[in-house]
Amino acid sequence: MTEQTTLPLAKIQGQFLTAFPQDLYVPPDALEIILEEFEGPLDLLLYLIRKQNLNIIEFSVAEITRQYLSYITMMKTLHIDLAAEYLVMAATLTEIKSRLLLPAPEISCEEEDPRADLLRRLQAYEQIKKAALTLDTLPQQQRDTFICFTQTGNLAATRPAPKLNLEELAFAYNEVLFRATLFAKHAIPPEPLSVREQMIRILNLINKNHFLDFTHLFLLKEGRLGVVVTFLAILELLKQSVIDIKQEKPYDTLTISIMSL
Amino acid sequence: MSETDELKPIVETLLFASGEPLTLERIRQLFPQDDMPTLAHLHKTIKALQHDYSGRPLELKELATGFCFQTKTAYAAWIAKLWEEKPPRFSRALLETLALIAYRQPITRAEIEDIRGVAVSPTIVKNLLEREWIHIIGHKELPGRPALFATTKRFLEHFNLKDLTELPALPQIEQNSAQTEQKEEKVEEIAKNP
Amino acid sequence: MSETDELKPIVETLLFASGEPLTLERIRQLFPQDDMPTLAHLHKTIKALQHDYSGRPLELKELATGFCFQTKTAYAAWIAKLWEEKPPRFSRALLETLALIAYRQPITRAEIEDIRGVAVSPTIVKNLLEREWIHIIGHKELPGRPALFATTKRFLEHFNLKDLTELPALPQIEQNSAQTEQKEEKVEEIAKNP
Repeated sequence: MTEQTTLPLAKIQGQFLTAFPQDLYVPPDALEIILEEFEGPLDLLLYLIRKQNLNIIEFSVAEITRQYLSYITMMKTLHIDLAAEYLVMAATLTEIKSRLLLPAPEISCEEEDPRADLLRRLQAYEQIKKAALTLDTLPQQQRDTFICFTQTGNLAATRPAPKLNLEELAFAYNEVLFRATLFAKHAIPPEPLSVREQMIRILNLINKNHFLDFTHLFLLKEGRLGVVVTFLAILELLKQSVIDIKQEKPYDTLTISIMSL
Repeated sequence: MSETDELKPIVETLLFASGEPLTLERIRQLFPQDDMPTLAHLHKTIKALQHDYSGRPLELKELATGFCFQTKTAYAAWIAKLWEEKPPRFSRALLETLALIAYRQPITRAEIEDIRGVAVSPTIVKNLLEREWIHIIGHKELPGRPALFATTKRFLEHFNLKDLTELPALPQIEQNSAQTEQKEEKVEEIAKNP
Repeated sequence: MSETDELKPIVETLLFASGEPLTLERIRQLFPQDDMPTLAHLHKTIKALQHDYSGRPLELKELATGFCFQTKTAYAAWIAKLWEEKPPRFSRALLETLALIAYRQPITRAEIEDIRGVAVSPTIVKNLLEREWIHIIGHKELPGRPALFATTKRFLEHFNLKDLTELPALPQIEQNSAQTEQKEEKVEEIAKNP
């Protein structure tokens, strides 16, 4: 870890610290914060290159690899969880470095620059990094500019309430479930609405009566399917610990109540 | 803050951007202690602005709640048309929150946030409670006893529904995503058993 | 509706009362069929209003979603004081994701991850969808049919842009190094900065 003098250890008031202050113990948490300063391995690489006042296309792979690896080693020594991307980049750099050490074959050395792919990625990333910063400097609504609007006097009272139709509501539901399936780790299963409706009916009944006989929850006119749905609703409410079922003694009636504290 | 000329555009933009009446005291408080304009100074600024806008279809009026720019009544019919044409719309966030409460009731705020992936704004819940489209039907036995939201009779009335089962079922998208999942599974299967 | 003088206060009132950008087409549709102003006429009216307000701290601007009066940026700090809530500051991760979607749309999540070199946080995508700055414009014909993201008009509106061509030009990137002449330069540079 002798190379550590060239590594950023902390960022204090915008300035990167490249060495541990002798009298200061830097807790691993602080280093984790440094890592968070970077938006990934490409960002860290760009930082290391720029710190040397080098152009992307001019940097020495050997030197940057050495710095990158010691940075990673330091993080590992301190048991900081590194995102897999950082380790992949370490492997990539090592591979490029070793390929550069091999004697280049006479032919096609131009196209086969082992750094080419990495350079392309660094360039593409740096471009978007700059574009993102520029984007943030554009005047933004509610931050730099505000839409002007005036009162309309008596007319304000007649301003209609927003209208909403069922299709819109159903569409919104589908949209949100669709998005949820796109991003959620687990799929969100659509539940039959009938169970939900029974849950609401039961809750309303309990809210009115506080205690209810289990059998009173079932509506015979709904038939077998209705009974099954109601039973499922009761189980679901129990599972969610919204209601409580009590039985004083075996074979006694089941009493349903709102879960008490 | 001694020049009217400096104060005028500030007061002007404040009145236009706030969209609600502002008292002179409220405006005054926006300035640092050592550079606060006097009320007399602000009054003079208001007068100057009233003069500036005298030829325009808006006027700077003093209401009980403060000063604000208002459109002149002569143009009321046009504004009414604008609203008639396209009544204000609910935000997507409100629609989705309401949809989740309608279709997955009883539901806690945390569950809504879990599915939507973003925090539920308190304003939205307040708005829906005020409209009496949702109510708190119970509490879940979890730390903090979170409220369980459900839709109300008024909600059903608004949508001309007899009961919740009449809510439209639009399972296409869900099926689609289920199919996509199946497809992905198949692809994995094929990858495993080429 | 033949006189600009008649049209001007109507357009002015509508823009101020609506509180959101209005397209000229929307304004046009508010007039009776037989008295509809031409788009050219409306354009002239907008120009005249822009001229009228040229000395004021507000301006009539055209955004992607239509025309609106808005305060000039110089007064933002004063207006911000009116509200407790500070405008959100966006993380670099969010801005980079947004910039990629804006400049390279339509783009899949995998393509974003490829360029940024890190996984795209689902929270960021949800946040952008929630703000209605991006939307899913289609799906790529690949296994899993990944969603293709694109920016919306609301994104343009937020950043005060009329259309995508108004986005600042992408910064120039350094030329690819795989060319020999530059390799020589590189050697020189390294010699200078050992």
